[in-house]
Amino acid sequence: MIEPMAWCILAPFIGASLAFLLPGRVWRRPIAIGAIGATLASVWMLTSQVWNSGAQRMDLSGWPAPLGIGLAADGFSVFMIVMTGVVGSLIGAYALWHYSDLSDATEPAERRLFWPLWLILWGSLNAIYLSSDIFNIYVALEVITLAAVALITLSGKAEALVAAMRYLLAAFLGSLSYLMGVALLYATHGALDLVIIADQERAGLPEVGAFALMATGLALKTALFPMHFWLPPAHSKAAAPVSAILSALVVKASFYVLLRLWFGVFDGPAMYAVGILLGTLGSAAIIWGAFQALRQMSLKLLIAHSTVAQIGYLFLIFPLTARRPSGELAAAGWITEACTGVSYHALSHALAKAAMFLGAGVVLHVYGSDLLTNMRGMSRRLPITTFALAIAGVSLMGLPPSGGFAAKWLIVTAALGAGQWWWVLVILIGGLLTAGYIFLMLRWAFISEDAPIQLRPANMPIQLAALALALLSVLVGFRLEEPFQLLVIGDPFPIFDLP
Amino acid sequence: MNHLLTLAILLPAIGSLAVFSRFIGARASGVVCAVAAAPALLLGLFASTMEHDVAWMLLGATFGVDPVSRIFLIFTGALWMACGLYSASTMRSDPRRSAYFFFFLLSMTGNFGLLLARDVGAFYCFFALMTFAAYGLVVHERGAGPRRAGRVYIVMSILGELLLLAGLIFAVAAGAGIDMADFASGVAAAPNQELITALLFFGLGVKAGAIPVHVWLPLAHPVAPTPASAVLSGAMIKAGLFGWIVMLPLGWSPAPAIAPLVVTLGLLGAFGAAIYGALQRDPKTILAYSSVSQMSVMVVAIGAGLMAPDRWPLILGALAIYACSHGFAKGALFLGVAVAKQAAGRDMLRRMTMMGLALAALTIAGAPPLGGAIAKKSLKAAAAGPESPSGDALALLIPLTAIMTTVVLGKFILVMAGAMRTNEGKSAVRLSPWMAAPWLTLTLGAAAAAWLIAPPTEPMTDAPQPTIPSLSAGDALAALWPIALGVLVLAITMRLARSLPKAPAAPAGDLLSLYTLASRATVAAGRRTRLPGPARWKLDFVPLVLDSIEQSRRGETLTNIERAMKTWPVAGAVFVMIVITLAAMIIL
Amino acid sequence: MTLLSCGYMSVCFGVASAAGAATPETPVLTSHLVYMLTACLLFCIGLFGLITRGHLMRNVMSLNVMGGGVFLFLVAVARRDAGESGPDPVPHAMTLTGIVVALAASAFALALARRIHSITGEMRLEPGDDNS
Amino acid sequence: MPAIDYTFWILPAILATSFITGVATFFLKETHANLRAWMNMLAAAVKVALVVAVMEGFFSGESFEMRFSIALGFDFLLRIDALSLLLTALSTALWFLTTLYAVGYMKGSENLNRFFGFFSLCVTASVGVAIAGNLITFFIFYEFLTLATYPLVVHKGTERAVAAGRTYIWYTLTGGSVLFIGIVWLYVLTGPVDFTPGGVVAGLVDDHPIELIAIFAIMMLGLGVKASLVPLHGWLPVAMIAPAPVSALLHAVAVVKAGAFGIVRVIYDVYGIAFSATLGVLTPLAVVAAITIIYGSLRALGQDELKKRLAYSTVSQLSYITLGATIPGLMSTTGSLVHLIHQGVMKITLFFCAGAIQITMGMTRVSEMSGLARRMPVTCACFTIGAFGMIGAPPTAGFISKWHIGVGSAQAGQEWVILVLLISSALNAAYFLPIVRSMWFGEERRFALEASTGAGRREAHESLLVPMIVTALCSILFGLLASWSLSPLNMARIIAETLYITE
Amino acid sequence: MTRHDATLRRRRRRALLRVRIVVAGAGALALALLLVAAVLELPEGPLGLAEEAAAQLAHTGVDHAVTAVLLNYRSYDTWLEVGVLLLAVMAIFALRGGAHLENVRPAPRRDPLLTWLTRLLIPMLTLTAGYLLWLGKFAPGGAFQAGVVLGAAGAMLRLSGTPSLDRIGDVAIRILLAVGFLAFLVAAVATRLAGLDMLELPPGRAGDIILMVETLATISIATTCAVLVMAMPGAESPPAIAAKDVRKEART
Repeated sequence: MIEPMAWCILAPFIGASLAFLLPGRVWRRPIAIGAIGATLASVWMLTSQVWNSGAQRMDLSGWPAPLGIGLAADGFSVFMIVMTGVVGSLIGAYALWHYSDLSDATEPAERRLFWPLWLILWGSLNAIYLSSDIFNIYVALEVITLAAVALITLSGKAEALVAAMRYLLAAFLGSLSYLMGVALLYATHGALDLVIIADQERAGLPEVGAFALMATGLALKTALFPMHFWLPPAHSKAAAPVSAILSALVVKASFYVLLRLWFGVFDGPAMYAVGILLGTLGSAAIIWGAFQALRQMSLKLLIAHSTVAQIGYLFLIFPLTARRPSGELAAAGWITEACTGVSYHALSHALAKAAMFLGAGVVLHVYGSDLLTNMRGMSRRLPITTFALAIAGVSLMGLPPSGGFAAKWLIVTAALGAGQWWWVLVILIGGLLTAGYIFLMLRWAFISEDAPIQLRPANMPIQLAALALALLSVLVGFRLEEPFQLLVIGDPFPIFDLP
Repeated sequence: MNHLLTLAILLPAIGSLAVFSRFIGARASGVVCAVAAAPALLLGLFASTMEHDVAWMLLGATFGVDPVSRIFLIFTGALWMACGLYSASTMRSDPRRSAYFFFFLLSMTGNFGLLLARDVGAFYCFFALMTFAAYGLVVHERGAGPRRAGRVYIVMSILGELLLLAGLIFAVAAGAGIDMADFASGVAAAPNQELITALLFFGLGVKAGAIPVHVWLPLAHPVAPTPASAVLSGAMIKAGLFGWIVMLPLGWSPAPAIAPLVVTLGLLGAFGAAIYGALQRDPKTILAYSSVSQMSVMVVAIGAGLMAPDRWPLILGALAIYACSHGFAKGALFLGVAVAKQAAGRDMLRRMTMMGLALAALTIAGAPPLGGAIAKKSLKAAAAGPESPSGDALALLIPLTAIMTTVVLGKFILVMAGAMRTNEGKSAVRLSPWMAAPWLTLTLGAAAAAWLIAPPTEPMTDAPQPTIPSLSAGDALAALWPIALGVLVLAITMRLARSLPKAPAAPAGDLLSLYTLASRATVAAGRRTRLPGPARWKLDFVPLVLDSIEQSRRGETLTNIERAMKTWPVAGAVFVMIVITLAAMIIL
Repeated sequence: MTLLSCGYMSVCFGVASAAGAATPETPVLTSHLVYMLTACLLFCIGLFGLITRGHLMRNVMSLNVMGGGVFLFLVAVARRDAGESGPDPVPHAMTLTGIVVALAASAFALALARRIHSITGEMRLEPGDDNS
Repeated sequence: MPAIDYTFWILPAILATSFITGVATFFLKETHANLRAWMNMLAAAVKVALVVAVMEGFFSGESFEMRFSIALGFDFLLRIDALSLLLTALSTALWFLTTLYAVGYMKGSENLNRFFGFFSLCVTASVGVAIAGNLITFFIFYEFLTLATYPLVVHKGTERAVAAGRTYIWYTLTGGSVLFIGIVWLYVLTGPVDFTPGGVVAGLVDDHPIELIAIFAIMMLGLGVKASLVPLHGWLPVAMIAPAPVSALLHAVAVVKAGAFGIVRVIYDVYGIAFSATLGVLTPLAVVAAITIIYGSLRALGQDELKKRLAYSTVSQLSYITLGATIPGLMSTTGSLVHLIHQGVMKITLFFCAGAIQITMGMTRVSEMSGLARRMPVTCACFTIGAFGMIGAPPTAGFISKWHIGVGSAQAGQEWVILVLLISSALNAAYFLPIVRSMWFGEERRFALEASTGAGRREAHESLLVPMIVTALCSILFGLLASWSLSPLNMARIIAETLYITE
Repeated sequence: MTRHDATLRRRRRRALLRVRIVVAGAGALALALLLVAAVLELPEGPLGLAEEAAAQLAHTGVDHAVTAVLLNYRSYDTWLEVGVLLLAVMAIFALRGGAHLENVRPAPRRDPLLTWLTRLLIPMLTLTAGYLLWLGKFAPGGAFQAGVVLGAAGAMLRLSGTPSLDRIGDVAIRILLAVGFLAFLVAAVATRLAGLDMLELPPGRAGDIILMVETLATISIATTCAVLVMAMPGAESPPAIAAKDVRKEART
């Protein structure tokens, strides 16, 4: 029978190679739509398979774990794959127009290379979420980095190249330190498979070294606060669909790997102090990112800085699931809330951020520049885009009825349950500052324009793509029952059963 | 009979709405004014005690008539009818007559409503309606005087209403029932009876013109058009009295401690107002002060009733009669002033009006053959009876008030005579029979009232019941000497006044100057002390916070740090630092 | 460079002697230990080179030095776990893959650096970085 | 059983009517003025019909509930109980009137689609607030209300409007997030909490009262912003920059009511009046409410702008509800609940008049309004009725609620409340009567807008007049016919009884 | 900006630089110490997968363990690795704005020594590449080594100016580049459709499949290396030069 796990990786790769081999204009649309369709189908098959028969595992090239590479799909990884699939396909729909011939925003070269790069990126994202081999994760991370940097350079502008270079160097540094960690782990455990390493008892200093290197490398690739320097220019200078892909999806991949290592390999919850450090860095990110976003004058930079802020929320999972030095879990009864809250935040942030970047793309296309001041009276000229930006803003702010609200609700419940009330303060201040810069943006949209300037027409499909994403980020907040059950299949966060 | 009851209230109400919506012309509204009072008068004359429950209205309203309110209905109805008739004719030339008729009818609704109301809610509702509508009458003639009078009137009456509301709230909270029947007993039984009685007394006192809170009366009555001031002085003041009778715990065992205070206030008012009235020059102000003094006499009666609960039915009967006769007389006098103005030209008419005025004045003063004497006698007998606590003191003081009344009214007659002779206030409108008739009826009514109307008897209580009025020779004599003495005193003072240099005219509202000074001082003090905290502090601190964030936008510190972090060496160093700290955290 | 190499030699011997002199069960200076230590030092020297200067070419080269360090470490591990059929093939495969990946990344980095140089005329990212 | 379980679907249907119309209006063309007007009117009528159906269903003993579980911890619950019926009826009826008013008022101004769209969304939110069955659903609609009102506040699009919008957003969002923390903390402490008359917290947890007091304080802070308690009221006068129908329905009725309604819900249905009394949290709240009443009236004295004066009077009037709610006793609770309705009706009349005067005469300042009655007698009459209602003169509805709060507080032995009521009535008179006096008795001045036309009557457009007259009549009839079986007072009494029976 | 400020700024910058070097040095040193300590604590003795790899070697159809690991046990890694190479080329195309190599700089004037040397070396290089490819089965060698050697040949052709890849047109270049990645892709899809685990080579014909895949990989690696050298931006693309002059006077 068709093994959906494999096809989740194969479908995008097939699409990529076809797109690379047949760069002609006539072929581009069918290949793109075909690839997106196939990938979505395989993602759907994988989800139903995992939903019905629990976590899956497949040994590649026939060899069992220690020698061969295993693909494992449990609730959390399927959740991330579904997120990537949904957001990716909608960004793809936007890109279909953005990189098509009717838009004059892109040259022919860009249009030819976008699809191969994006589909390989998509395939390797799925590969990361499925792989349970730390070296394989390294290679997949490298593929993602190169594809992402190549996508940034597509737009060809000078500052995009500089941003891409900075991102490449940072990511290269991160990968190398991750590889050093892998080497150390292999040296201590003699195996590369997550499950095998997890079963072996924890070694001493080498494991510490490995953890320090791998965690910092991945945090650098996830742009945690002090190491976020590369994200704002990279995400704001790239083209709209590319920055949406980067902010919504690529950043989450390295966070996913960090989570896998934290719970699986390094028994993270035992390291209470490290958990608190990561949580503090996350809170600093929330406040710093929001403050920076408040001070930006251009829309895409504002949204990029908001990404830096929102990533801070993700890192709150570490202190919440940590075990106090006295051994018992900090948030004894609330672990499910903490984990599901953070993963839900990842999902709703992906949807909302993608919607905002696509909206910013429409604004850039219609107004010619994304300076906030010349977005005057946008609510009259581009009602749907303003609506999409507003709803996405609502989800980012965590106001009901949105996905962001559900995530914020869960994280705050866990924080209060764990007695670590200071995270609640941070979330409160963060939420308000987010509201600050969202309404800073909306403020200009509502001011009636003084001189009616002549604008390029904005055709409907791209606005609808942004709107669809924004609506999804709100609708996701209405029904959490099923996603919760999906998330806990295969016990991805193995701290539940601990005493 | 029920329809008459509803008609008594609804007719004036619908009339006022019709006038407001210009549904009927000016002439028709005049007729409506005259007719509107009829049902109430008929009710007064013929209705027997009855009760009509209107459950859905306000707090569960009930309307009805009982012996006391019958008497009030009679003279109030008569007064409203007369004044309505009178104003229908005189007001025809007035440019803003529809406004006048509107407020006239609205006040009439209020007045009849509160007389017929048998529950506290309805009473208070119509009381407020009458108060606010009367404002329209007071300020009818535009100009500085009426504006000031209006402002004082509205401020005082609002304070009065608030005190009344507080009293009612405390009473109902303390268990007194909504409807009148068991309201007074509830108040009597209430623990904070003192507070409630005081609140009710002063709340209604504002309307009734009791001493400390009467200052609006001498200001408002003169400036209002004459028929309006006639009604104001005759009927509306009595509403306050009616309120007292119905609400205060009169006739219930524990006598409230403030009873002596009420009596002293009454006496003070009776003498003070009379003296102050004598010093005035404007006839209507003099009449206003005479009303204040007469009302103070009634306050004395109320005080006595509070002090001697068991004698209350006796006092009640006398009080009703006294109020009735005073109502008629005061209405007649006020109309008389206007009639005198109109009749200034022809001496035959002049003589007739002077005669009428004298007759009305004598009724109030209590001259023997007229109704006033009976009223005064019964009042003296009831209030100052042998076994009442301060009976003997009262026995002496009440005749004294009679003297003072004669002095004031004498001064009024003299001033009117003077005015008639010099005919300086001659009004353009010719005296038509339509104007003279109401005045005449009122004067006769004043004289005959005491005789005709049987005092209300309390069927239930076994306390001594008021007897049918009879005037023996001894009584007549007892009534005459105070009048004589009063005339003597007046003559002496007039001669003295001619020799002394012109005494400066005492300002109309005597205590008012005190109050305005006090209020202005508090407001100034309030402003000077710069009300601490919220009032001064604009309290919208949020925009300040916002602006500070806004300014920080221009502040360079944040952007410098961000740019510094972007440089490669710093970023690299940060990376290494974090690796080291993570490792150190685990090892240590 | 000479200063660097003799400094390095002294460090090796210091460590070896420390290892030797230390408590008996610490590993005696076997050959693969030397390579591992060198690999670690290489890694740190590359890191040091990377984070002190902002010149793009210098950064790419330091990254390759770091990469070299890691690959040396892997080969040393393979050496340590060598069975009778020769060294452990998995680290070797990992090294090979790592080298190819490093090649691709460096090629792209160099192309990007040249493009930036051709556009901006400088070989650095931020005016703030000194590109000595 | 009918095919669809109508008790389940009627509540979302009520929400849906205005929600769908709102969204549909967005997609209309700007020029379809009458289509848009008719659509909104129709939706309002349908909603009124549905509410009436629910009302008579409720009185005949049916229970309406729609439960939909969002996540393991909390579910989205719409439920009709007596208390929610009160506010739903108010919001729906007043929306119907205000839509009619808005159609007349906004004729000719631009981007009306956006205006009417968000207008219906706001009503959805305010009805949602009313029929929310538990704290979380209440919070969802509470925040949705903030978002839906922002575009209306900044509707004019001028710099000042947007600045006002910013202040409005900062106040309400801060309040919202503080309330959020309170709700979550309560959820962590007591598990999912539904509104049950007589309060649910008492039974669940009695070992850490300090936390419960802290939660109560936080919630009051959050709700206080919308209920404009003193330090948090700054946004209300600022939001007066919005067009008149907005300030009428929203800032006088829907938004502020959400805050007051929230406070009533928390006190009665979450904590329970008895438990809160034992916790001792009620008196400080009562003191704050009293200070707001006095402070609001004091500030209103100094305002020359009519709408600002009305705004400050809303600030003070609203705290009657809070004051009444904090006093344990059947009468005071009835008073506070019935004031919820009365204040809404009276205040909306005043705002309608203010809007009509602004549109017809171009006058916004009180000093300009002398002698207005001759030109706009009907508007001035309605304004006078409203003003007397505010003062609490008897025939109007204001008197009834003041009476009940007064008697209730006297029964509960808190005499100082009556003093506060009196002072505030005096202050109300001090800032309303001069306006009424200058309208009716002031001498006529040349009017700004209509320089040309002569002295004749120049009444506002009838679509402005009809709603104004209806609400003015209501504010009188609610007072006059207070003891009638279907009057709001009676409904409030029934609710109060349910709240006290379970104690 | 007066000279004084300039010198001041330069002195300050040098001071800042010195601080940074010290900090970086300390950080790197600490990391070194950490790593050294970690290495010293590494467990001793054979730990890895040497034995299992050797034991299963028979089934992989290849004799040399490393090639077995690379192309059988962990062929998925190698596939992604070839994908990385393909990505690098795509990135370069993205940088140059298009895959066509036509506007590569025209061949320099013919240099007799160079032409002679190329004529001699090219055949030898291809021969060694072939040998290395075949050697992979028994000894260290295989696709990557062969590919690089062949790539060097391509580079040499490029440097010596003799036309090579830039003549064969865009589509051909794309196919040559992608053939390695496609090989693995086809293998994966085939094994999937055949019901085996992805990339599971049937023991019987594993050897030939590996050889075939290796040859295709070599071709694509060689082309990638050659194209990387040829298509390096900045070498020729005229628009870039114009931008540089603009930059120059902006700076002076």
